[in-house]
Amino acid sequence: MATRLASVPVAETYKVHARLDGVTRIYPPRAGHGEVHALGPLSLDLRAGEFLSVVGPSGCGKSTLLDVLAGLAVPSAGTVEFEGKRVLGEVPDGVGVVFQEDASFPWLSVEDNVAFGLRRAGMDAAETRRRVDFAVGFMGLKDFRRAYPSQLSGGMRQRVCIARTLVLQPRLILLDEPFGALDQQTRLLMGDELLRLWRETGATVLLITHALDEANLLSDRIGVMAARPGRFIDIVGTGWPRDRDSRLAERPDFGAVTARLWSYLRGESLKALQGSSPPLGGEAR
Amino acid sequence: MATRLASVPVAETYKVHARLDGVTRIYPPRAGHGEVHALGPLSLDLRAGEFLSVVGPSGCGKSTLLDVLAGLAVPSAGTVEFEGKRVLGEVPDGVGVVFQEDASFPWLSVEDNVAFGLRRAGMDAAETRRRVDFAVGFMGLKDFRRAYPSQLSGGMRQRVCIARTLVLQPRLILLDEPFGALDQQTRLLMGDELLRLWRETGATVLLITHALDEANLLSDRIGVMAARPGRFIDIVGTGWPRDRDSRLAERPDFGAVTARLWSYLRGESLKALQGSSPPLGGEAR
Amino acid sequence: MTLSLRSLRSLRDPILVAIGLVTLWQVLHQIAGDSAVTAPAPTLAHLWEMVGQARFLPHLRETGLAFLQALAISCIGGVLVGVVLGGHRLTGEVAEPILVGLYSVPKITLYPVILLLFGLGMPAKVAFGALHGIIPVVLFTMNAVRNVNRTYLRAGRAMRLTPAQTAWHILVPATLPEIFSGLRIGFSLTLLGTMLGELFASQRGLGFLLMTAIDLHDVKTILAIAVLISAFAVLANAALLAIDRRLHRGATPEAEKT
Amino acid sequence: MISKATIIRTVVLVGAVAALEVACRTGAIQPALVIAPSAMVKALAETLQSDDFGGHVQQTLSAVAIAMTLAIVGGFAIGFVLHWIPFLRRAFNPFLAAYYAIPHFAFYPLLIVIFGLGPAPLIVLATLFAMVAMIVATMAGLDRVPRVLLKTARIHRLSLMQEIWRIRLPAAAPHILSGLKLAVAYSFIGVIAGEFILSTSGIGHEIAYAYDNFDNPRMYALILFVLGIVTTFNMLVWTWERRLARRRGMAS
Amino acid sequence: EDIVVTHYGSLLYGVPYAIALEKGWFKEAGVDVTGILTSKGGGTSVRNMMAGDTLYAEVALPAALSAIKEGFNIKILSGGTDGRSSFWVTRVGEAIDKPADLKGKRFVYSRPKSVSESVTLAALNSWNVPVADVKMIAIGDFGAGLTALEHNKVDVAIIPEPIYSQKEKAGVKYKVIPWLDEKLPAYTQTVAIATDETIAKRPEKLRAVIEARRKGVEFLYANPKESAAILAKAYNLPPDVAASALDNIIKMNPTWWNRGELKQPLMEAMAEALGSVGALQLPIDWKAAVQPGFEPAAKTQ
Ligand SMILES: Nc1ncnc2c1ncn2[C@@H]1O[C@H](COP(=O)(O)OP(=O)(O)OP(=O)(O)O)[C@@H](O)[C@H]1O
Ligand SMILES: Nc1ncnc2c1ncn2[C@@H]1O[C@H](COP(=O)(O)OP(=O)(O)OP(=O)(O)O)[C@@H](O)[C@H]1O
Ligand SMILES: [Mg+2]
Ligand SMILES: [Mg+2]
Repeated sequence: MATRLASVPVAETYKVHARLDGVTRIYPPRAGHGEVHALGPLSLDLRAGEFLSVVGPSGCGKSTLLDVLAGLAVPSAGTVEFEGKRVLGEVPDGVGVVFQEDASFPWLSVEDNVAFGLRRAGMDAAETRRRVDFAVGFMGLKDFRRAYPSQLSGGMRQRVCIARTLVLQPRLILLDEPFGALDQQTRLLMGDELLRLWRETGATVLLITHALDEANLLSDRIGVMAARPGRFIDIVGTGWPRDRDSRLAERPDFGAVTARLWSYLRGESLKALQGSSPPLGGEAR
Repeated sequence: MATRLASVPVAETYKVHARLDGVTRIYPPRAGHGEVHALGPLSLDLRAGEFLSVVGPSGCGKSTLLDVLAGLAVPSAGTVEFEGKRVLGEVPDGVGVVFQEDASFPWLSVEDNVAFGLRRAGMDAAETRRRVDFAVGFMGLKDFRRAYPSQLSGGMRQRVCIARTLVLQPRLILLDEPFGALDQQTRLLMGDELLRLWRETGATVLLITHALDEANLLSDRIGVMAARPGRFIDIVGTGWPRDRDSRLAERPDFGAVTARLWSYLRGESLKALQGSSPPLGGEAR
Repeated sequence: MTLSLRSLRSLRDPILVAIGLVTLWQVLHQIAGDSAVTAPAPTLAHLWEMVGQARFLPHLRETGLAFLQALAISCIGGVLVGVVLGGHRLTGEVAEPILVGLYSVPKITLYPVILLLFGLGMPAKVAFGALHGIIPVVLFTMNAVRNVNRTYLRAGRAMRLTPAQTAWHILVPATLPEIFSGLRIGFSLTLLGTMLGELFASQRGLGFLLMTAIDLHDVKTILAIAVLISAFAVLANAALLAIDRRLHRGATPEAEKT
Repeated sequence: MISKATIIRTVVLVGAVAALEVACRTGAIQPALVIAPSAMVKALAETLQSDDFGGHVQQTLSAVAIAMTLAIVGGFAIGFVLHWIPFLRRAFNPFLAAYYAIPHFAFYPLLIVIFGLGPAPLIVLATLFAMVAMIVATMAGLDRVPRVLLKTARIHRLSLMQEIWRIRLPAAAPHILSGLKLAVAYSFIGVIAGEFILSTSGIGHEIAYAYDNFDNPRMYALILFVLGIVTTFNMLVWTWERRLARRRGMAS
Repeated sequence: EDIVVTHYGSLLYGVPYAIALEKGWFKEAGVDVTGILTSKGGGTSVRNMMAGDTLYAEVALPAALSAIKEGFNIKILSGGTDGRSSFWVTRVGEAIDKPADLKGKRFVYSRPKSVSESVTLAALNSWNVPVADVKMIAIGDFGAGLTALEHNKVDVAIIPEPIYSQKEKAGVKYKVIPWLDEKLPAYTQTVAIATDETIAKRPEKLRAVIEARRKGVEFLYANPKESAAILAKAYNLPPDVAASALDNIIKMNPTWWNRGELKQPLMEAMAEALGSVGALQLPIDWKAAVQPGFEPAAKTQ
């Protein structure tokens, strides 16, 4: 994909591409349940051009973190900045998001779904067509370009949403378990493509994932979140070369990082399953 | 969970618990797209009390297979049998299904969601309560029992659906990527619990999953599906002892099975991504 | 505490609107004069006096009785028919165009046919009321049922629900907001229909009073009756809304403020 | 290709019409009340040829068209505003559907004062009548728009109009349909019933006139005519709905 | 038994029935009238009588004639009301004092081809005012007509009793144009009808109703005061309005309530008026329309 997409160098312009500062998010009490302290306080500097993954137990606040970072939810406390400007209840230009839920538009065909953002942005028809063709093919949806989401499998719908975001060439890409409904092989292929795209466009990527080796393989840094309220226990730097792909998994030191993530998470997941966890001290930047 | 659930021995009564015979499923042409040959022809004997996983590239027809087996979809050709009786457009008694999509009822609280099937089946209140309490706790939703699905994270909603099916103690459990939205650690814990339940109730389990080592770890046999139209390339027997848990992954021969699955799938996923695959010969029983 | 504050607020806003409507009424009165709209104060006084009279009660009872029966038919029948038409595709496709087509014909013109079927009197009024009210309920229910998330229905089938159980435990709760929208419109139209029935041939009932008032050009009484009916409909609507909110309180997240 | 439903529906309708025909011909139903369908058709043919008929039809249909357009567009807009501003919604919600209970025909004198003599009061009445259902359905439909789609809209930084037009409207469309169907029905009912009571021309008046003059053939012919036009309109909505449904996998 | 009386409860056609009901004369005559159904005039009254299996109805003559003309199985039995009973009014201060003033004025009537239209045309004709010189506006009903009059959207309207008295008591002033219909011939307004079936099967009941009504009419003229009280009660009118309404009608037309005789010339006058505007096809086959033998016996005093 990257071969055909113009590159948008980010790294030179900003050192810190996005910054979360003392962010918390508390859902107000509602029918059946009291207030939920879902996130934070948490601080994070997302460096320009880096690939950061976030892992953590189910329900720990990863999706909430993404919402706050994208400007989709207002933090209960703390501030969010993107490219030096405060994010205040509006999604800044240059941010692309793939949600955890299926967000394909059921009333649009696959290609219209993918072209959606381009058309709204006023991209000319020829370029739109070129990019859509490329993305549809790349996502393995060529046979289904005129089909509607109701005719697709779960994984295919997810791919439609990924394509719809990537054709826009965002400078900050936020991905919430984008490969959750894909088989491992497809995941790997997509992961490699994502890496290539990242390298060639210089975009900053934040990826929420459940697969630890995927996080390991793709990332410069991996934030490990504690059970709710979500905060970073640690942010693990991998030190992999920028020019990596899935063959990285064969390196002997690869396993060590995964193992470290494992050991962090073992306790947290158990805690999350067993109910309200006591507040944790660890917070990392 | 199993500790408190009465066991339903299936193995003695039936040798073949469910049978698919020459099943195909073709979706009729519809708006935007022609007909889709999603599945088969495919035959499968699901042995009583076995744990069978199905892996395959995205869009290959796994969910379709599950629909047909459960009686939720009528095959375009071929027959389906469960416990010796033909399955004809109706879900037979004793079959439990967890769907790939979020099927939690937004108008019910977590505990009412879990109790739903029991109440409809006329289970008495005390027993319902007992089972629901257990399942809710076991799924790590104790703090959220009165919450509504809109207040839960993606993974939490998925756990609600798993609980809702398991409290019914089905004799044949069909699971479509039930752990897709769960982090790896939680997956492992749930997997172990599922194994225990399976052992103690003697139920037959068919699990669709994307995680190959999960398939390997949990299963007696693993069906590997080819790209659409979905058929089995091979059904790999693992030969693991019935009395297994996640520590199995440490065995030296564990990796070999995963590797074998990998090698099967590599080609298929690529094929699936690249568009209409030529019909494949392999079909296994 | 917070709860009572919130319910106070939910009362306050409609009351503001009501005050606005009365003001509008006064303005209209200033523009149009007594022969078209009487002023609010004397009209309300007249209404008070009317309701106080003993001869008013039988009229009220007559209309009330007819209305309640018609309402029962509209609501129960409407939801049942709506669920069936929405849930069973073929039935829906066969019946919907016929129903909607017949409904779109101004019902006054069907009056002779109603008379033919039900004769003069209570049954005709009930039929006329139900005829007006049932279709909105059917349409809203049917459309909502058609658009119910398929996964819920699949889950129901997987739990071997009977059609009745599916209808009652999945289709109805999943479509409750739409059903209530239909019920609210159906409620009001049933009331209107019942009165229209009385308008044509009657010797008792609010419709009868209204008709004599129109004949006599007794604007004050016309308005008084209209106000009475509207107030009743508004209160009933508010009650339906409150029930609706309670029934699906967890299901829809309140709009998030950003 | 004719669908199974169409066939069954045709059979049902033909059966009903035939039963009515037989009942009328055998005298089970007096011609004073209902006339035989064949007689209705014959009368309709005659009515269509009468020279002043075109004027009535034109008057009624243009009033209906105006009312329908205003009601659908305005109803959606108002429904959207009420949905958008919770305060307004809380305030107006109880009054909306209650509107239907008001005996509006009692207010003709007022309408005449405000809108004068002519088609305007009729159009106002019909518009209001049709619009309320549209408003209620719009609000119900907008409540149903999945939140993740709204988030997607914000990610794409859509303007308010774009968001309404590109996301909320299509996402709510299947739910708004119940309001749309009622709006179509009520535009007709409003105009024709208004003409029936108030006006001195238009189809509604013609029906009333035939009614008062015991001209049953003409009355039923006109009702049949209305039924035909209304059905045509409904079929348009219906076809559109089916197309929506097919795309979304609701029908097969 | 139920009977139908057009506009019962609002317009004054029903006064004799109210009196008869109050005095128990229906029972006395051998019919137990339990309810008097009202209806909004026009064809509705006739249709209601037929569909509701009601014994008897007093309806507008034009409606009865149309129904019979269209082949409905009903017959005219006896007379109801004849002649003028309404006021022609304009706004106070409007200069309509002589026939020449009518030129260019706007006349309101209820519906095309209705009694009000035919009467208006006949009145204009009687003063040799060409229809082309005035504007005729149809508006639906009296109430709307009055509103339109007040808001200067029309110039001449017809007000029947008891609306006139009621408006007068409420302080609304109109300018009456008494001379306008002076030269009009008298015409029948309402008549009693019944279905052929009832006439064949239960003629004695019909006679009883007609007899009780006759007594009511005679009482009405003999005791206007007491009648006004009964009217006020039955119609829920203020006593003074009821009294003034009765008074006005008796003053204007001392024979409005007819004892029950059918007055052929007056019926024909109405038929002609209707025929002149095309509301009725002439000629009428009176033999087929009228069922003889139901008119009350000659005066019993
Ligand atoms: N709209 C909401 N209202 C109330 N509570 C909410 C809401 N959304 C999420 N929560 C709560 O916030 C917490 C964090 O949710 P979030 O969706 O961020 O988790 P997550 O880390 O994405 O989990 P998963 O991996 O399962 O998707 C959960 O405990 C959830 O119950
Ligand atoms: N309702 C439908 N109408 C038409 N085609 C459909 C429908 N549902 C599924 N398909 C097609 O059938 C094929 C198999 O779909 P299915 O959902 O069974 O795949 P899957 O193996 O479960 O994929 P995934 O892993 O992505 O969930 C896909 O190519 C899909 O496009
Ligand atoms: Mg999440
Ligand atoms: Mg699937």
